[in-house]
Amino acid sequence: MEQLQNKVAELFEKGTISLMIGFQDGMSKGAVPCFVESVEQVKLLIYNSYCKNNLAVYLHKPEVKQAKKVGIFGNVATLRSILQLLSENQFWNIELTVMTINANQEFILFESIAEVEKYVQANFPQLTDEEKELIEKINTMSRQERWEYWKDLFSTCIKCYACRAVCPMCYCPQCTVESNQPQWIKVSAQTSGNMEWHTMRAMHLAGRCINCGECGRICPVGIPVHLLTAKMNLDLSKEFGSKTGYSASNGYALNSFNPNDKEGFIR
Amino acid sequence: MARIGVFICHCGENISATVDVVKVAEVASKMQGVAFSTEYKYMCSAPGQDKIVQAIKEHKLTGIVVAACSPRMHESTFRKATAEGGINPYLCEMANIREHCSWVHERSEETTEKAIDIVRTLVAKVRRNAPLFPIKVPVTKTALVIGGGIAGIQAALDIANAGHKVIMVEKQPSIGGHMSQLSETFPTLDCSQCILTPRMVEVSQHPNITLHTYAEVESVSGFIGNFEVKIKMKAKSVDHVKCTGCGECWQKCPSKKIPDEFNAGLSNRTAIYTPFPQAVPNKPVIDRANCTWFTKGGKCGICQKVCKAEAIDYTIQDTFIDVKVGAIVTATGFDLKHTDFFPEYGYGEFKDVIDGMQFERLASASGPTAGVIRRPSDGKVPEKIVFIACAGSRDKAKGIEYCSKICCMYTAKHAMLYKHKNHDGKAYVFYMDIRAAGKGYDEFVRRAIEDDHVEYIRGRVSKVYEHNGKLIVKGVDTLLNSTPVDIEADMVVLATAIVANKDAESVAQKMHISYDKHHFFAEAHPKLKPVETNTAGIMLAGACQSAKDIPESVSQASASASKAIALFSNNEMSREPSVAAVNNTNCTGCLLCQDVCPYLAIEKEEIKDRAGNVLRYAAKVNSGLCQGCGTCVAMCRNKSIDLQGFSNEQMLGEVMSLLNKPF
Amino acid sequence: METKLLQSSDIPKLFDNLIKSGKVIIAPITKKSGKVFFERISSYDQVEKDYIQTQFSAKSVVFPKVEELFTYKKTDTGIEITDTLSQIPEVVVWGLRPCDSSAFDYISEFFLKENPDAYFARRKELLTLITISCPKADDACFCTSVELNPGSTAGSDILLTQMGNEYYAEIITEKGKAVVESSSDLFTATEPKTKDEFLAKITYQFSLEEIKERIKTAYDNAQWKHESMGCYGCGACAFACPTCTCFDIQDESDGDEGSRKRCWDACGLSLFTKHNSGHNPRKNQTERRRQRLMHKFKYSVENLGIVSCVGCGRCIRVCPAHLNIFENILNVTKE
Amino acid sequence: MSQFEPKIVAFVCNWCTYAGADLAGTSRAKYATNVRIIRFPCTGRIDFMLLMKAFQNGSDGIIISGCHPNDCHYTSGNFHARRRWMVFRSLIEFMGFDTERITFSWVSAAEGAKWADLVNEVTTKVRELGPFTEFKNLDYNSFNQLDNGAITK
Repeated sequence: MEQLQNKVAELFEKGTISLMIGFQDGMSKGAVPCFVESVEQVKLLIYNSYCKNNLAVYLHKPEVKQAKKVGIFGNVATLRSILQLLSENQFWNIELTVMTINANQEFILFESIAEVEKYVQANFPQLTDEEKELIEKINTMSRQERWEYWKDLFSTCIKCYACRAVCPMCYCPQCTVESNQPQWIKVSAQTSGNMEWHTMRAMHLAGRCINCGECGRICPVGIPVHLLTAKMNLDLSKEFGSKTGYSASNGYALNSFNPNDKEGFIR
Repeated sequence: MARIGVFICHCGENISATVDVVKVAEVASKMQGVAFSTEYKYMCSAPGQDKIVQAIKEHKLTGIVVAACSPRMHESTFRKATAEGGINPYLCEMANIREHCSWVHERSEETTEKAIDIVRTLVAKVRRNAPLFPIKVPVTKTALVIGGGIAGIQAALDIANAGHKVIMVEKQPSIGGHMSQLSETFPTLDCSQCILTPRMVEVSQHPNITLHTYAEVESVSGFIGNFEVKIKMKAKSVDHVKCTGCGECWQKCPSKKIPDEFNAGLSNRTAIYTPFPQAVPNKPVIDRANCTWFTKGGKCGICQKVCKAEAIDYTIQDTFIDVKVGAIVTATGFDLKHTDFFPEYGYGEFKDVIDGMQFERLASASGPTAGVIRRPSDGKVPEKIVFIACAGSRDKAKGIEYCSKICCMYTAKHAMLYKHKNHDGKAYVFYMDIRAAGKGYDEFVRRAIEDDHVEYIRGRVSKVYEHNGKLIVKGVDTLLNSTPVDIEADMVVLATAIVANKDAESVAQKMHISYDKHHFFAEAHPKLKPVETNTAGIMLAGACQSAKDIPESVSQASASASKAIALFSNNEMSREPSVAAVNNTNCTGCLLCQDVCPYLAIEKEEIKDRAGNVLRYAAKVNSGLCQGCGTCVAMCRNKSIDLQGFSNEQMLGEVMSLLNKPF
Repeated sequence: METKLLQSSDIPKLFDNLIKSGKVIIAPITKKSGKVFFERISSYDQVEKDYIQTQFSAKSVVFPKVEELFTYKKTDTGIEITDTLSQIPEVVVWGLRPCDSSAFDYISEFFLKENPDAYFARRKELLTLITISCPKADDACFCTSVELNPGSTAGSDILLTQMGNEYYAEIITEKGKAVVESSSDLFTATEPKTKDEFLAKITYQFSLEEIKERIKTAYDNAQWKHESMGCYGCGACAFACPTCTCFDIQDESDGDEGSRKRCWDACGLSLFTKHNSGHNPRKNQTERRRQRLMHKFKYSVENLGIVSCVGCGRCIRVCPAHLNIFENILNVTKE
Repeated sequence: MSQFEPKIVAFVCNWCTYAGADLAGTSRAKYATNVRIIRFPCTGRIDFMLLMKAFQNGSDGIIISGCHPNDCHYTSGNFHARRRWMVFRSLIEFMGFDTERITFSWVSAAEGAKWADLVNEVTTKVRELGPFTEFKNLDYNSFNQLDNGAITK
């Protein structure tokens, strides 16, 4: 922790960064995202097992973009988000300084994006056991059971769009649910529209989602929405070898094709 | 508020026999946005079209739905009528109630209901149609011709003679292509060089043609009317401005053992060389891979010493030039299958098993044997020659299913030429079928068989092997109950398959045109657009598209030229407005759409504030390149791209209108 | 105020009686996600008994997430409008917490004070609240800071407090009395009791008077930015909140037919204040979060005389960024 | 009771399947009346959202059809579409959607007969599956009430 604070202080002093995104102590849940704007605030920065939020989502904030030179601290999921977003031509107007703490609790300050890539590739995560188990559980249900399962969950969705708000990959200035010419998805929160929303979101994230699981973790009504994109990613990596957030020049499985892609389902 | 006119066509009885057209018109009149609806016997007739024109004026219509046949049939007819009525033609759509309804169903309520639904979807679409205007794109009136064979030459001359500039790029040191290697041509047996070389000279002297030999296209960008092409000028090592073409250099060159490509490897050439005596330009280049100066680090230098014009310059480097052209004719030609592709025929092992092109050189007066047909092994005149047609072609096992098209004819020609030069010699042809469909072609083959007594044997050759200095050809005659036929031959000529150039794939990728699995370039439509490619403004000529003989190559070249000339006949061209457009206020600038565009029509646009600072990036569709497939539209997450004529609003409107009512 | 006793084993009978009398019962149930929500139930078996707080408040019974105000349809003769007001049934909410019931006082003020809202009024009129006081609390609960407690009777028609196998019932209103009378055999009379030992203990505490005073000058406090930067702008807090009343009117139509709907909205969402021109007077999340907090502790006091926070802690529990309203409000009111 | 007649919406590309359906017409092939065609320039243009809207708004079955691989008028639209379909199909399957109701196919401009067969087969299959009510009933809870949080009688 001290190393983190000292390094960040040094970066501020050298002028390498003018804003640092990290974590600070929170009253009830251990760690709250924290925005450090000067050397004086550096002592707020902490690191502990509660630091799970994917901070990459904050890189889209106008206040952050204005800072231009931004330091960000995060786990592998955050690093993957950064790489994926770089491959999507975001961040052209900010200079990123990326930091992490590895599995051995060692602090790492990356000198370049290439180093981030190397680190991510060496520590490329799989889905968690819990996620795999849930997906398996859903896969082994009968079709009707699956339908009822999701129906029950989606009926509670209030379309707060928190899943979208925490997602680093959801950065459209205007989401399709907000477009009303034409109105693709009804504004009111009813099950069918909720299901449409989640189907759409999963499709838009298929092959782009970096499996941080934030959307599922934070859903105020407890829908495991992250399973949808995780399942999509499993399919895409199986069929097309797609790996999201693997490099800053990553290919997107759904804007490319192979003439020999399997098509058993087409008659 | 929309004021749509709906016009239901009876199509004689083609529609009205199974669809209750009166009911359709009546129901349509109550549809949302419909101000007028009627039915008529023949909407496409002059009085039918006039009904549209009148109704637009009378009812102040803002959109038209014609429920009749397929839009593929009459869309343009009714759009013209709509324009005549005084509103934008793209406000008219057709509801297909004939091909998709009346012709495929019996007369029933369901059929009428379906016709009503079809009309309803199109009314819903037209309610959301916007006026569209053809896209105007300026045209650079210069054509690029890639390849200086007979196809490229013909295309270049046609375009140049029409008064437009042409840039020709040829990768060899001389233009002329494969045709310059041929001896005589079927079916007239006129000398190939005699008819070709005047054309070559014409190209080099034409005021409208700029010729770049020993050059290759490096990259192509831009779009129809506005291509930007980078051309790589390979280092010739000879300053062609100074060079007089005297020939002193190649006569003195000590590296004399390089297989001569022009003679299909049957003779040798020097390292500094002109490919053949009638070459255009008739000035040498240095083949650096085989020149002692380059391979041994500055030793030799004889050519430089003997050159009185001081044209030899070893320091010349590859250079690049950028040109702007409006149209491109691709005439990159073909290749022959060679080497050990035919181990069963001993090719590559026995010197006297040769391919058709080698035979051409042996038969040519300008060839290594001055036109006397001699065996490459010992120089003897062969007494028996076996010609094997379909060597590789039409052979699935060899991976070439197609017919190489010209082999039947040139094999007959070869046999005939041999017989004309050696009256006592025997010529045998093993064939599968004789394909001689062409003016004077069948007569030509018959002449070979009947007048020149070439022996045609229908069957395949299983093996060729050497025995006592003879080539034993083992085949069967399938017309005689598959009787085995063994021939002791002095020479075997394989009519090997015509294949795409080995760099065809990379050329296609540079040009962004598609190609088939054999790497022949793909035409835009096999029947109706045989010379265009899917990339507007790029045309095909000659054997780069498929195996072709000379007259076919020449006609395709002229066809390509006419496409270019037609394009150049206007200062700007007009394109269908059904293209994609970006709403750049919502675009995220992720540019993932760039990769799905088959036409590279999506560019990165800077969005700036008034002071000129870049605020963000967005995608931008180049409407000159876009062909309107809409693949980018469906993949854009926040619907920042839309396709005019098939917009999100229109398509969703169609779906919704269809389902929210009784089906 | 009458006080009675109700045996735990008699509750199913009470439910049966209520349902038989045509009332709709809304009670906490556990969904497949493992979270507890208020939903319509058909028997007491479905009801969740062990919960600190439902995920969302009970406000949706009077202020549904989507209220269809009317539907219209074009017919051959004209336009047909269906009024949905007559569709509102009598509702009993079971098992909400004292903080939630007290929130009804605030939202009633909001909807009924000036230009009373017909839909809300009708729903409120037909509503009975049977509250259960809190036996447990967690570290998000701070009702005592807003002058409530785990046994407050504010807003409830009946307040039940579990004491072993029986429930101590405080019958607060006439509506409450009506419930008891309709099942009079299940309720036995008892003397008023003290509930304290059966109530949860609340850890966190601030002085509301101090906060109310200090927040008057907090608008320009530089600390707002630091407290709000982490806000994702999702609006989950407002949807979970028992006193947030923002809504948006949506017309959903397909040409000839459609409906007008009142849907929940939230001041934390960037679209909430965005103008059609693209201009947004609350440009950053900092301003939007400040609006929410200032409204709870300052603007609602100015407008309606009530602090519109009941300390239920839902916004703290649902916040994806772990922002804590209790902590935020303290930080921005510091000197 | 009369036989259930399903509503089937066909999303087809202009160049192959639309033309194939035209050919079915010119060759007077007879097929079920249940299908309604919506014309797109290319299968690459077919947004999965439209498929979703079709189901949501009461379509009992969907046909999506375009050019065979390598035949795309725009060279690659169908290849992109194929990947998207694969993902979409897998997603809705995971969500418990009845994928029997959605048929993907390649029908070329020459395959008028295949088009007629396809429509007949899909109509028969969907007729057997019965009306697609799952999606329509989504908004109703077990009390058959509109599930919008508003309590009604």
